[in-house]
Amino acid sequence: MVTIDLETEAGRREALRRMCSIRAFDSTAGELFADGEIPGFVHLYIGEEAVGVGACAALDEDDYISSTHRGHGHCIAKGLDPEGMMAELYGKREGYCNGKGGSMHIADVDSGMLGANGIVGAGPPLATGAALTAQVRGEQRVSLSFCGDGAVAQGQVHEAINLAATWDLPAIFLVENNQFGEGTPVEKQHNIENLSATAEAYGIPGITIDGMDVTAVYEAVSEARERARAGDGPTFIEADTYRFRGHFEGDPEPYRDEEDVSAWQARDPIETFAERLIERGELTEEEFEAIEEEAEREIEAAVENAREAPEPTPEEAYEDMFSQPVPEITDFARGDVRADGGDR
Amino acid sequence: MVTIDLETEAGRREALRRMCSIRAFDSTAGELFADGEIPGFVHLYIGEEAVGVGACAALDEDDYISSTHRGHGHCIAKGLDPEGMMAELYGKREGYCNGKGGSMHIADVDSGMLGANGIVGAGPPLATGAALTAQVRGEQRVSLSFCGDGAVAQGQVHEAINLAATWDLPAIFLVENNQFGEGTPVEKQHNIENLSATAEAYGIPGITIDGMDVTAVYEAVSEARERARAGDGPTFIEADTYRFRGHFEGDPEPYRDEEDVSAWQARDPIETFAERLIERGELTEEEFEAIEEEAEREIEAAVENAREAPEPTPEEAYEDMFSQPVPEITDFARGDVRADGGDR
Amino acid sequence: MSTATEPSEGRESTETMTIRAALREALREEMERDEGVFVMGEDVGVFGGVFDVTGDLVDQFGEERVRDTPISEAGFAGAGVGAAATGTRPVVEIMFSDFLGVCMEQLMNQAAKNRYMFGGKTEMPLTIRTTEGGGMGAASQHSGTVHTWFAHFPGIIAVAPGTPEAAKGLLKSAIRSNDPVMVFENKMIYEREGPVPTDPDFTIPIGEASVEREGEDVTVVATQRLVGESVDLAEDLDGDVSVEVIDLRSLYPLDTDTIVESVEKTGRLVVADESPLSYGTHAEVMARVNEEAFFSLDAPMQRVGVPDTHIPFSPVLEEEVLPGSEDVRAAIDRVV
Amino acid sequence: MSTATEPSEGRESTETMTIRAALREALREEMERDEGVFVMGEDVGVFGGVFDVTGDLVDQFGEERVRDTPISEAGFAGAGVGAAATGTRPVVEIMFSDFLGVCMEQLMNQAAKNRYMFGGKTEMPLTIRTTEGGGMGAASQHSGTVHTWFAHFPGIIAVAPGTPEAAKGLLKSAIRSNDPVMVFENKMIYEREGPVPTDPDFTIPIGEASVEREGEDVTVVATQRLVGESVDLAEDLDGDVSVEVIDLRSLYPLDTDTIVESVEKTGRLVVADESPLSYGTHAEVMARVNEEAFFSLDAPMQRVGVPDTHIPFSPVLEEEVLPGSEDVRAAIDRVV
Ligand SMILES: Cc1ncc(C[n+]2csc(CCOP(=O)(O)OP(=O)(O)O)c2C)c(N)n1
Ligand SMILES: Cc1ncc(C[n+]2csc(CCOP(=O)(O)OP(=O)(O)O)c2C)c(N)n1
Ligand SMILES: [Mg+2]
Ligand SMILES: [Mg+2]
Repeated sequence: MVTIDLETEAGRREALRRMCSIRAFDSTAGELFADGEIPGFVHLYIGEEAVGVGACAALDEDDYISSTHRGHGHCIAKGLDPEGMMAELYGKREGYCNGKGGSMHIADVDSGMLGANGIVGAGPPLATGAALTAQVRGEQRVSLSFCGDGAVAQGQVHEAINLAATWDLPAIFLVENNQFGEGTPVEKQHNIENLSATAEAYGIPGITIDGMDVTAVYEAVSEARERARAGDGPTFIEADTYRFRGHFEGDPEPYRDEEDVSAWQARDPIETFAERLIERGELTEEEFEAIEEEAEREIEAAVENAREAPEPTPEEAYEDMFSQPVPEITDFARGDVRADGGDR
Repeated sequence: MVTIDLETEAGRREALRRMCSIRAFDSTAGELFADGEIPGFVHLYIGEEAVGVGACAALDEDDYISSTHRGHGHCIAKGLDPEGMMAELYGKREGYCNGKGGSMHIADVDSGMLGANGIVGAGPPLATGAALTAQVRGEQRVSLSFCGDGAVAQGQVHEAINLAATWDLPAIFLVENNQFGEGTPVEKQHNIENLSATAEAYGIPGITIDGMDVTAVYEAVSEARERARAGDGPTFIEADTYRFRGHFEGDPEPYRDEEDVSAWQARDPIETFAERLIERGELTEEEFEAIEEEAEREIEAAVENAREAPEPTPEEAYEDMFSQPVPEITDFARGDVRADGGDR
Repeated sequence: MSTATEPSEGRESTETMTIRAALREALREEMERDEGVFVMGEDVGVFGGVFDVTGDLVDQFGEERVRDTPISEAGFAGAGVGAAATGTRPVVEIMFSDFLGVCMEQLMNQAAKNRYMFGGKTEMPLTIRTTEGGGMGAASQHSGTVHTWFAHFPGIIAVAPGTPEAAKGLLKSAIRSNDPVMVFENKMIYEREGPVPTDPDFTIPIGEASVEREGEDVTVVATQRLVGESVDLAEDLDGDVSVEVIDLRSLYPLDTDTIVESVEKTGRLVVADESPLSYGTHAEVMARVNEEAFFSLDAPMQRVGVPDTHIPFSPVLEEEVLPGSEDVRAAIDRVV
Repeated sequence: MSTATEPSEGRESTETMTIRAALREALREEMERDEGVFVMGEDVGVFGGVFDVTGDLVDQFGEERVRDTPISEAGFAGAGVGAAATGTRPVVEIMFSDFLGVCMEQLMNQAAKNRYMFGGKTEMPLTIRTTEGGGMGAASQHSGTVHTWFAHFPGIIAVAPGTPEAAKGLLKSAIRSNDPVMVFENKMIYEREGPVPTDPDFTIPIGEASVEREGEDVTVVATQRLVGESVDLAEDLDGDVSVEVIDLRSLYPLDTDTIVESVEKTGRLVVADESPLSYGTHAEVMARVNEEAFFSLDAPMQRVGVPDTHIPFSPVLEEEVLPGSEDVRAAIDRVV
């Protein structure tokens, strides 16, 4: 059972809603970061919403995803609650990670979200492991890993694909080719036109799709999921997309031209999808606006909540290292550093 | 200028001679290991001689190679002296590594041999680095890395190929597909028929050749070398071959049948090449025997020399860590561990 | 710190076995006990593992649960992390500890950090077994002792047994633990024999050192191979010097109390561990004693380890750099 | 240990600059001096490096010598090893030290071991620069301090400057060295200013600590960020307690003599370093003092570091675990 059935009108509207929710979340996160309300690094998903939403729509709630440093979109697409996410960005105890993770580490394994990841390329082995659990346990789940075009240069991504292909694991490798790895264009990172050619090294299907089209993503992932569930192994999907914002907030972007950005912005995945629904008569302009406004309100409420949520207490820093108490950390947590050399 | 020109009669004879030299070296090493004369691990190249010799014949003396744990053949093919190699296997000071390296670490950077390597998959990045030196320095050298079929599952091999492909480095990736990585057959390590399909992920030429045929290897590497020198980047070559012996000496080989071994042994790269030369009238049976005997004599002499060569002194263990003296090690070398707590 | 299960007593009946057999029985019992436990690594199946630890397990549990992997330590250690996070208990074998560099990222950034980064909401019941140590002429890339890295790195439990009993009890605790545990096996002592409790519920709590031999004059804290050598040495010295030998067993958490108690009695400490000396495991043991038993010390603490070199190939050279009984003895002589 | 070039005096004329500028000038001067020196890493070119250390170097030296890499730390660190072995002097930037796990194998098994394994016949003039430390809310995978691993691992030279002068002088020595040198830059102090000799031949010998401030009552051995904080603290405490502050500068080799000499004078030691405490850099400094100045110690040695956790994201939590001036002060209070 898929999470959002894009074959239905209600499903398409829900997909639009989720994309708007991501857009609102990340636009707001960008502003809050600029205002100094959010510490650390923030990598925004604006422009790439169709990939996350199209992919997660095609998955069952029980399926797993692994994510990247640019993970907000994947989280919302997988059904995580923006309130808990925003609280996490604020480093609050109510956040998904009790404030310990921040933007780059939001996770909710119970919702099938194995974690954003600060290490480029680290997600695919994790997702492969979740697919391995499914195989070892005889469960009917699939596991999808998101990664960037830049990550395809990482050896561990290749190792993961090879394992999944050799063991016929129920895995899907979805590459979000947003044309850059930080400031380096994809052509300077790879020697191939389409990254989907990577699949050939592993004897699995590889396709390149329009990542600005939520339906195209949904269809490709649906097919891959069927294949995975049938025991036919993994699929490699390259979704062509673009990040409308800098690599991280504050990025001076010396590496690209305004025109390129505008050209891709003209293909905004939310606008174009909404237009299509409007053309088909499934949606009115007003309804679209209402969806957008609702998304913004939802995020504003999440911000209000996050602002007011209590900070963790300093002692909480010593929690969550291990499943069981460890004397070293227990001593530190008690402020119990004696180092007095014992009895004389 | 190639090292051995297989287009000439003299060159073909020299190639045969080198293959015989490798065979003699490794047969002897196997026996010495069984007799307990050589410590550590020994991985023999018997059956794969055509790959190393065909490849190094096509290289200039100035070109670089990186090798593997199964490196004796690559060394002899690259022109290293069996005497120094055998002394190294005995752990003697006269060995290529002063006895510090042993079978798995023979190196001679001055001869373009960047080192055998105990880490599966570590060689290709090193060879890529040597190719980078050539590019940065504007030198006309190429750099070839040998690695096994098993190594193709290692991420760093993929990273190296990607770098070389993206930067058009003068590199050649030569995979010796001897059908097994230790006890695991290639089919259980990969999902592709021909490992040369790996090249497609990097937009470079990839071919599979008969690794039992020294001429085929020579030709493929020659072409790859031309391409590299022309600035057209790397080539991926898969040479199909077989190791006639166990993975390491002492391997009980529970993973393969005697018949499979025999079938491949029937294609012995030395026998078949010698037969071809005899058929062509370039060589007589007697001459072939003489070459084999000479090779054996050479290796016997190397063994004699190695046996008699002096052992390193224990203090030599403290040499060669750094280019400059480091107080910590100097103290240990002097046996100067006081730890007396200083003055009272 | 205690493991998921409380330390069982059940030491009534024991059987003499090697460390190799003890490890294999630990794996077998835990696989029988919990279907979620599975083993993966290079040639752990039909081949039985290069040091024959997994042995015949594949016959009993099949190729899915005793799984041969491609040569991709980062990939399969990472898959172990992902599998552990989603409801299984993988036991990953990294053939030689020198290869841990290949999968270091997955260990340091994923296995070790996930629980904390995720606010304690992820379990990580992952066991990594690997072999350490010199002594077989395997040269620098197959002889290293790197456990100090993992003892140091937060978020990882590290154990290093010196006896068959510890090997079995700790590996079982590792598998039952919901944290990532690294088990460092010294490759030279797989054949070492000793009594091992037969009760399948026998485990050894992680974080407890063991006084292997009592003594009055000097405390030798040893690990792995050097535990046996130190106990033998202590016997030899008996009458001359009374040596207390402690098997550290767990590197992290470290059982400071047992060590401090011993040093309070003896006033002298020697730490014997096969790590390179600078910044090695020894230094931490010494630091703890400094902090908690400084005023009991009668002499500077001593350490025995590898003299900051790699392990060379030649037997003459290897013998020179590997710490052994004589080095422990020299260290004892320096303080008594 | 001295570097390829003898330590120049040339400190007559100095210029005030930040650590960032000092590092960039070191790179610029060495690239001007030797055509074989080149820089590679992720976004070191047009982007100028995430911490803007390489800055505009690409304009001066071009894209071949200031080379952007694909995101493949193992691949390009390995290429650095291969390039260094064949006649160039690569300076490889690993953006965050947490990513060192990705290329650990190439560092531990190739860069660190090649010379020794090959009987001393290979040069390895490889420099690896990386950033360490918490303080910017970058969370657990971008805030680690891992230099103890490399200080411990044989075959690697490890330096960690605390001042602009040390940053420039050590990076230059690193580049000129024929051994693999890792340069650990703390990311919070790039803006720290100080005087730096302008002479392009100025270098700082690897293996020498520096007494940054003299004192009589207690020795604080500090690294990186904590050097500045300790010096400031020493000023604050002036009149009250007389604190000697030593910038360790080189982790390996370690300048035991300078530390021992200081402790012989003060009788008290505090080690302040941002590594996690257990098995951290601190323990080695303490072990050396125990070995060579045990009888000068008037009190147990103290250490200040991260309390065995990862670096959490929330500023409240991060502040709690990061060692700082107050922790150094508390440690001093415990012993004087
Ligand atoms: C192993 C590793 N190397 C480098 C980085 C620094 N870094 C963070 S994001 C990024 C670019 C990633 O590019 P891509 O995979 O295309 O993802 P995108 O940012 O475009 O979504 C880099 C280099 C990292 N986090 N991890
Ligand atoms: C990183 C790493 N993992 C595992 C090993 C153990 N090992 C040594 S050789 C080998 C098999 C290599 O297979 P292949 O690359 O096909 O080379 P072959 O031995 O067949 O020549 C393995 C697994 C190793 N040396 N390094
Ligand atoms: Mg990208
Ligand atoms: Mg093979």
